[in-house]
Amino acid sequence: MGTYIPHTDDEVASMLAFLGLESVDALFEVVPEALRLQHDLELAGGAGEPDVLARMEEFAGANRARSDRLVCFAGGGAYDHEIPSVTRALAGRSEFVTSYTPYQPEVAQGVLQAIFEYQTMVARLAGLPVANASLYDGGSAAVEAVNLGVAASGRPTVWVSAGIHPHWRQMLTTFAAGTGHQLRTIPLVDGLTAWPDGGADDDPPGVLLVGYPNYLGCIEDLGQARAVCDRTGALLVVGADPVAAGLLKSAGEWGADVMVGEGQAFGTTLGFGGPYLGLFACAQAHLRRLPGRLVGETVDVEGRQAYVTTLRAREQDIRREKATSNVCTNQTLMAVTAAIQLGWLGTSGLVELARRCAQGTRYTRDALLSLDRVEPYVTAPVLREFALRLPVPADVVVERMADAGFLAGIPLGGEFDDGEHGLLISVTERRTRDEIDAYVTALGKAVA
Amino acid sequence: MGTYIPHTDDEVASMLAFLGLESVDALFEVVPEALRLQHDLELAGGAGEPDVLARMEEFAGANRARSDRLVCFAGGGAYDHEIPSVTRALAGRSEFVTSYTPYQPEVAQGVLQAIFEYQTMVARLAGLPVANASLYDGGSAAVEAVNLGVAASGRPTVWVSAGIHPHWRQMLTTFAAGTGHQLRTIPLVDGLTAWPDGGADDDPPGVLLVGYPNYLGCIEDLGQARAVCDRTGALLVVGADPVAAGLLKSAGEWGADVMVGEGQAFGTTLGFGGPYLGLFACAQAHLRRLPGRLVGETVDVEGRQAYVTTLRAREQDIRREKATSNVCTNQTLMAVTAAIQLGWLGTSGLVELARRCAQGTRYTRDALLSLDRVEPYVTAPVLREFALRLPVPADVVVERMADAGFLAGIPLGGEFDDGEHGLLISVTERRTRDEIDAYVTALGKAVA
Amino acid sequence: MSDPTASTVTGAPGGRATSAPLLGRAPEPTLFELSHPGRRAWSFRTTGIPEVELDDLVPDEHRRHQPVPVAEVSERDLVAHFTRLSHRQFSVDLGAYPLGSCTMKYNPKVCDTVAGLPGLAGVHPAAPASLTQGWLALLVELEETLCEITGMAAATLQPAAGAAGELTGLLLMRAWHQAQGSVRTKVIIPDSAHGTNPASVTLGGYQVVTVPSDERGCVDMAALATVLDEDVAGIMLTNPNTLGLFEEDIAAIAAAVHEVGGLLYYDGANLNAILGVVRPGDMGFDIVHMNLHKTFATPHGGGGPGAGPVAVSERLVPFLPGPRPVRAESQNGTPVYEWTTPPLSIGRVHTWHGNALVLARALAYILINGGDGLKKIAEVAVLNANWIRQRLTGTYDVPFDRPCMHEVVLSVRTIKQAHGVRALDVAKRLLEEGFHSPTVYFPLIVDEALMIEPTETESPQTLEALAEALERIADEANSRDEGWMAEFPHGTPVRRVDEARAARTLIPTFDARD
Amino acid sequence: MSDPTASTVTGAPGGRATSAPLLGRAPEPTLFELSHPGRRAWSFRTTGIPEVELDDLVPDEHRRHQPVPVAEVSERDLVAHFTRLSHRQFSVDLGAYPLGSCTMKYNPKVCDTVAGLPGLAGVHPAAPASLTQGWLALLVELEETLCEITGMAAATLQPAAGAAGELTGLLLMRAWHQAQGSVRTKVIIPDSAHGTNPASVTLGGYQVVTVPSDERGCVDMAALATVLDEDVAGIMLTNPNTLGLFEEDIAAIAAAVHEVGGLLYYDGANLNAILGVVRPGDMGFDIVHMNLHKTFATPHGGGGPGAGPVAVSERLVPFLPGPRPVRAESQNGTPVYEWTTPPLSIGRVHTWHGNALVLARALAYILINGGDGLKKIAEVAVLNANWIRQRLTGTYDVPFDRPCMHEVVLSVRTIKQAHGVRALDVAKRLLEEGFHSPTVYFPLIVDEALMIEPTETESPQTLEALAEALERIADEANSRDEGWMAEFPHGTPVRRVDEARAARTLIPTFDARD
Ligand SMILES: Cc1ncc(COP(=O)(O)O)c(C=O)c1O
Ligand SMILES: Cc1ncc(COP(=O)(O)O)c(C=O)c1O
Repeated sequence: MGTYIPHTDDEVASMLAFLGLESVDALFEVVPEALRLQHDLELAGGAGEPDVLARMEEFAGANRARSDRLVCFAGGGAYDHEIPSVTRALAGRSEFVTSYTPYQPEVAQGVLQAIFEYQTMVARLAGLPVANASLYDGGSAAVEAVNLGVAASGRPTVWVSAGIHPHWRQMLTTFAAGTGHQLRTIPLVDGLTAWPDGGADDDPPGVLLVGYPNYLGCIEDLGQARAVCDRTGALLVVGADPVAAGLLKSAGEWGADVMVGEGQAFGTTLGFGGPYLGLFACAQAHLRRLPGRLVGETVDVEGRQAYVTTLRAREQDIRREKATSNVCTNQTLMAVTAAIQLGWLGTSGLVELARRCAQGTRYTRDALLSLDRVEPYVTAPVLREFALRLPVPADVVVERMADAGFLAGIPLGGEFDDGEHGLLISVTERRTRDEIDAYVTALGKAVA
Repeated sequence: MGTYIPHTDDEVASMLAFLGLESVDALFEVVPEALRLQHDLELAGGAGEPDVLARMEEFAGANRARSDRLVCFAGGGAYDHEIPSVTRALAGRSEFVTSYTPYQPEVAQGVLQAIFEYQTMVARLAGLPVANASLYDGGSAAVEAVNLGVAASGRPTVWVSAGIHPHWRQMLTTFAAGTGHQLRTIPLVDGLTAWPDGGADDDPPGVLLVGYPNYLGCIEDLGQARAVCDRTGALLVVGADPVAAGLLKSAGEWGADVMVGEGQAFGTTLGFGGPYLGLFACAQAHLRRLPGRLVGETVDVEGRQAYVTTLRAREQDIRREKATSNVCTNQTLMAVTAAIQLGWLGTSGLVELARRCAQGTRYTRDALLSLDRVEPYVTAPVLREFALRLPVPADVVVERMADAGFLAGIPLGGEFDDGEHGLLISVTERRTRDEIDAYVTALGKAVA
Repeated sequence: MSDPTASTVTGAPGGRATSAPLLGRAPEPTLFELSHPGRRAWSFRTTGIPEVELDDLVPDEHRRHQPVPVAEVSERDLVAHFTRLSHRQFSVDLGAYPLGSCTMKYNPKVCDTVAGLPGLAGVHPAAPASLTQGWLALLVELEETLCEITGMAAATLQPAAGAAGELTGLLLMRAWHQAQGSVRTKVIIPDSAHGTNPASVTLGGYQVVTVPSDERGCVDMAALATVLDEDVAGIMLTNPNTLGLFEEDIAAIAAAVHEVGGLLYYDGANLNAILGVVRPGDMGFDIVHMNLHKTFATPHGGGGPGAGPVAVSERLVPFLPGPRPVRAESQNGTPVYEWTTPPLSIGRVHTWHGNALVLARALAYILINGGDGLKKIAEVAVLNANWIRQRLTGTYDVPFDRPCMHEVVLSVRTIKQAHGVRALDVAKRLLEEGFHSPTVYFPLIVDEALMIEPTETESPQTLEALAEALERIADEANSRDEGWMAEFPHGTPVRRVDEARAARTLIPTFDARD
Repeated sequence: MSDPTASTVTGAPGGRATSAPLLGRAPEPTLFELSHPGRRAWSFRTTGIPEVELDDLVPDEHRRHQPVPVAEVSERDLVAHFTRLSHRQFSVDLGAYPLGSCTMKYNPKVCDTVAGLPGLAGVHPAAPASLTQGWLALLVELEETLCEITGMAAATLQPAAGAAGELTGLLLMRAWHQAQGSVRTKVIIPDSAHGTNPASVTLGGYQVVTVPSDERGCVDMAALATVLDEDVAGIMLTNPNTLGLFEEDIAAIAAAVHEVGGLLYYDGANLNAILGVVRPGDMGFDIVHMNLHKTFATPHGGGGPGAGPVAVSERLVPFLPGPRPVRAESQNGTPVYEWTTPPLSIGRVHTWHGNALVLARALAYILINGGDGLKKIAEVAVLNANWIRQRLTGTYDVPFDRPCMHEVVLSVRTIKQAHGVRALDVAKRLLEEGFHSPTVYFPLIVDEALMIEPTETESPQTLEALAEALERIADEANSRDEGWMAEFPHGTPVRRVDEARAARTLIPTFDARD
């Protein structure tokens, strides 16, 4: 019943006549008969908008972990931050939503300028001079950064902090099957990466990858990582939380060569994990290896300011098998959204956002640690996320807490020592004292 | 905390300096000291968007009769019709939402053309050549129509069918206090207006006002009303349900001079009664008396098609106390919404909409009448709305039905004979058989 | 090449953006031209209801045999059409809109969210109070808030716009006098008043008596004295008035009108100027309408909807329209809300309860700003207008050269006398600069008026740019020849529109095209 | 006149629409230029949390002492800025966008509603399966649907776009060969392939072997035979290929590749052409990626997000990325969904579960169209492209003159040789006609290529207008002098852009401006 095809039967007939064809089937005569599907697709017939919406509402209704039902204390790279009406309204404008990659700059200045502004904001956050127009998500940005680092250093060994998001580490492993990179996981000691000296290593690293803060919420000592890089000639890739960046020194200030990060926090809904936004910024030296699209400023024939995608020769459609990356479609709409959201936050709001997260985190952590048999998972300083060690398996606690109205956090799981009892908890600026107090009480019961 | 003022304190100070003023208070020196408010407004301090939204959600949460909680069988001029995503998206475009009356046509062709299209659609629905750019709501359109009719006929007596929406009749009474119109209510007999012959009346009417269908859902005999008008020289004003118009002859076809109606059904939410849309169309003869704005087509200096508000000399800003109406701000956004929604419905959809309402109505009415002690309120034919006589007071039934998950309808109330036991029920195209069956079962219990 | 398709390819191409100013300025076809028989966009819910023959559903004598020819388009073309139309439309969201008297301030996006809440937008207006406590509570809170802001005792939220509020107010005036047993015939209005005021007076059953403005732009007190008598039902004023000037003698006016038994009506169009600074009630007004779409930033919607609540002093409360929502004696401490109709109510002035979703937007806006924020609004609105006034003094005529409130009326008179350039030309020229035009030729008592209301949401930078543009235009008017200015605007979707032709060869619908 | 304001009135005027093409074509300032110290738009929830000193919260050595300089603007200016930017942007919603290979069809608005449902949009990706049964069910249903459409056994929904799907597919290929104990080094790609294919092959750790196209635009079978050996891991094809032509020898190709132990990879960019007509699985493909943003109308978002699920044949299922959602043995009859990781999984290719909200949109789109509707999509997409092809034959070169599928590649070669007008000129000239340009200079094997993909949502009227515009342009190319065409476009927000300068004097951020 639903359809978006305008053609009436008469029109189809007339167009076929123009082509000298008898039937619609004749359009497919180039398809060998033997290959053609002899039956209809085994799918239901079309349905109207209201029926399909009702169907989708059913799926939606079956999700207990909706942020309008369970108060969210889960983070781990996906955060329940404020998204104001203004961000939703502007990012939803159909000119941004229904256009494609700005191949014709004359009619794409809107998206191009928004990306230019986004690049500027990401570069400033990173403390680095260049940022690209987005990558798929935090993990894919990390993969691209490692690729860049290996190419730039000429060394395939990558030291990956165990404090990097476990999913990012899994992705690195997956893609290393193709690139042949050697990944070495550097363990955490009490929450912070214990980098080997590296000086006398017979397999010196080409890249160091470290989180800031890391997955456990701990604020890593980037100075130490930088020192290892200096000694070994490796590139320093920092996976930074862009919200924490409101209070922390920038990756660039610590001497990072590349900053990557997950940009979901800036105006994108939790959305069960996607579409999100891969942030990528780097030092000038690595510009020609930058993965993905880059927008630059220029002028038109009349000398008016204009924007255009640039350094295109790096990209797959021109350099093909020698391209720095295979990315084509990226996450532009999320980049535009981030530019809008960062514009809404502004200079003071970004600080305030980070500060509020940190305040809530501190308050929650202190309260939880006053509970019986609840202990810190590690003791390194945290900012806006932290892990606890619980007397009951964390996944059991999450189930119990759901009944009390909370998404309690993320069990650390097998990737971490005694991770079954570890729970990663995140407190955003949206959590009120009442919510936190109730959460603490409920958690006290859940672990009892 | 919330504010939309961009000025910083420095900027305010500098602007004051430019004006040679010491303080902001000095701006108000023209306001006599004695009159000035000596204290702050006794209102809470400003709050941020999230807090205010939470507050508004509280109000919203306290409404049990939300269409997402109670299945709606109430109508009476306000209907739970389908509003597709496309209507919401287009009508929500900020160019339509945040502009004002198109005083500068060069930069207002968007709204002007949308109104032109709306006028065309309303005129076609009415079967009359002219429609205005909207009035406040159905009731205010009826008031304006009566004003026009009295002015055109030169006779202040208005025969109002008792089948006209009770609220419209109340409004007519209210405004007659100013205009001095003489209102005479013409009773219904078994659902249809029993027009006096009118021929020998010593106070012949200047206007007849009748519903099509009327408030009880009955399809009035407009031929008879027209005959009275022909005999008496009165104008025929028809209050038409624009959805029913998908299946019924147009007001114009019946010889109406003016058609008015409530346009909420075309894309506007129930919204607790507003903003709605007053439809107004009339015969060519009454053009110069048309209330409100009118858009006409013309050309610009280069001969390009253009639209502009026209026949402005009728309006209050030019004719002042002699204007045909005092309307200035109207309901343009709802008119634009109606144009979009009617575009979505299209020629076939409008018929289909009316047909589906009629099918659901028939099915529901038949099922309800099979219940014990439930009787028709009147027997005249109905199309998409009908009234029942219940053994229990209707307001009690409405309360009981709410507990069962239904907004059961509208009690007829004191304006109608034995109206306490009368319930007006409306079935739109959105009601499914399952919903109706459950409703009938619940009503059976509620009246038992 | 044969072309058997030619016959069916009728109708305008829907997927072509020539009509978008982005890409050219060909007119956008109407939806009727985009229409093609057999296309559709609609879909409805599957209901499972057994079907009855149409003949059985509709009595034959009533049945329409040809469908109403609406238009037949695909969803794709529907979207493209209205999106393109939106690109032919200026709006506050695109740029400054200093349209005097209309208060075209920024409309916060959060209020769109509020108006879309299912618990507000999805409520049927005939549902009983027991099922709509949230809405009643919201309305009562808004009413109380508006009363505090205006200094009045109670309010009706029913009127759908300012003009509807005026007429409601006049009927209140009439009912009150009637209740006093007094029959009065006249209502006084200053010559600077908005057209809705006299139009409403007529509909209220009164005669308009116009009182002139004095050389300071305020009500001429001497002239007022001559028209005040026992036939006067009241006076309608807006303060600041439509010249943007505060009626300093308001206390004396109030005393004089009350003296003869008349009432004072306050046209709230200009309330933005005095929020938290001075209240109509404290000035002596008996009846006050507000334009929520102006003062409280509910969007103007291309010409509406608005909302025009009317607040009254204690003695007029029994006459308010009904039913109205009130907070009732609470049983268990939590308040209960119900509908009541005041004993002497003038009756209903809206089909339901007023433009409810507009009212909800306004409440959200007020809550965000708070009492302190409302005052700041007035301050900055007045500051902005005075800055513009001072800056453009010397460039344009300032008919009443004294501090203004939230708007300033300039005049193009001197320029016109010297060079023939009119207010209209300035307005059209300004469009080309990227600003909406000010209101022109209003108030009627100022020759070649330009009525500029910047509102508080425009920044100093924007004011600077607006002032520069108006200075540039004045320069051009003084240096270029007359015809040059008359050519503007050039870059808009259409250029100057032939208004005379529109009225002469009236084409009010697509079907009236020949 | 003194001007003490001059010092503070810095920054660009935000409330001025000169940047909107509606009203002029001055560039829109950046948000950084609109910024003014001290302005803000943000507000947060009141939490009531007791505050701790910042010094106590952030270790000193980590603490940033200067805030990140983002921008400081009012909400009003933020809205105006991005609304104006949107007016400088072409989009499907404004007009036809026949960008070949990209399938810029109409994106139904209902899918925006779906993506905004709180029960989908508000779900944290790390919540356990027990709390996200709705999402898992949705994903499983989409997977099954995509498998039916492609004729495959199972799919991963993780890849975020087509290129991500390609790389995933190549890693699947690698893992499979490895599991067979075979080490292979090469992947074959036709010379007409999209650039992502070779780029993905490299990242997959393979060498690219290019196979030429024959004179009919299809894989040269003889050439293929010469490169097929035991080093070949597989071949990547899109069918119809990037010339819009169906590879008729696909069965023979499949047999030959399988014969040497290779796998066939299907680049689904052109799936729209064959929906319900022929399935990659039935053609012999082992691995298939889809571009949901193309075939299933999820909006392209100015360059993304997309979604690139990869479906595989039975033998590759154990290698799929994990975790993946599966329907489990139901306990009480109602299905239960859970996450599992296939035994030989290549691992994770997305941080979470793929672009979930894009996946939800695609499912809604598929459900609306239904099985029958999907086939109709292919039919009309192919019909539209062939109509354009036939209509423009003679006007432009048609390098491969035979029936096309959903898109047609024309060439400006003859015109260029005669008059110097290039494909780029045609593209820029077409912008002025209100259409987006076709894809140009791709595929690389066609000189001066214009790759036109009308899609099924454009009406015959729109095709007619597009054809007329392209005819007019060819006429002009043949009759006007070369320079005339090079001047286009005129009416766009900016005119031809200096791309060389952008690369030469790289300004990738506002801070790089000098
Ligand atoms: C001074 C004045 N009074 C009254 C009105 C009428 O208000 P509304 O347009 O809301 O009916 C206006 C509106 O422009 C006005 O400016
Ligand atoms: C033929 C072909 N293959 C692959 C791709 C890559 O897909 P994506 O842009 O989704 O990564 C494209 C996209 O334009 C394409 O046209």
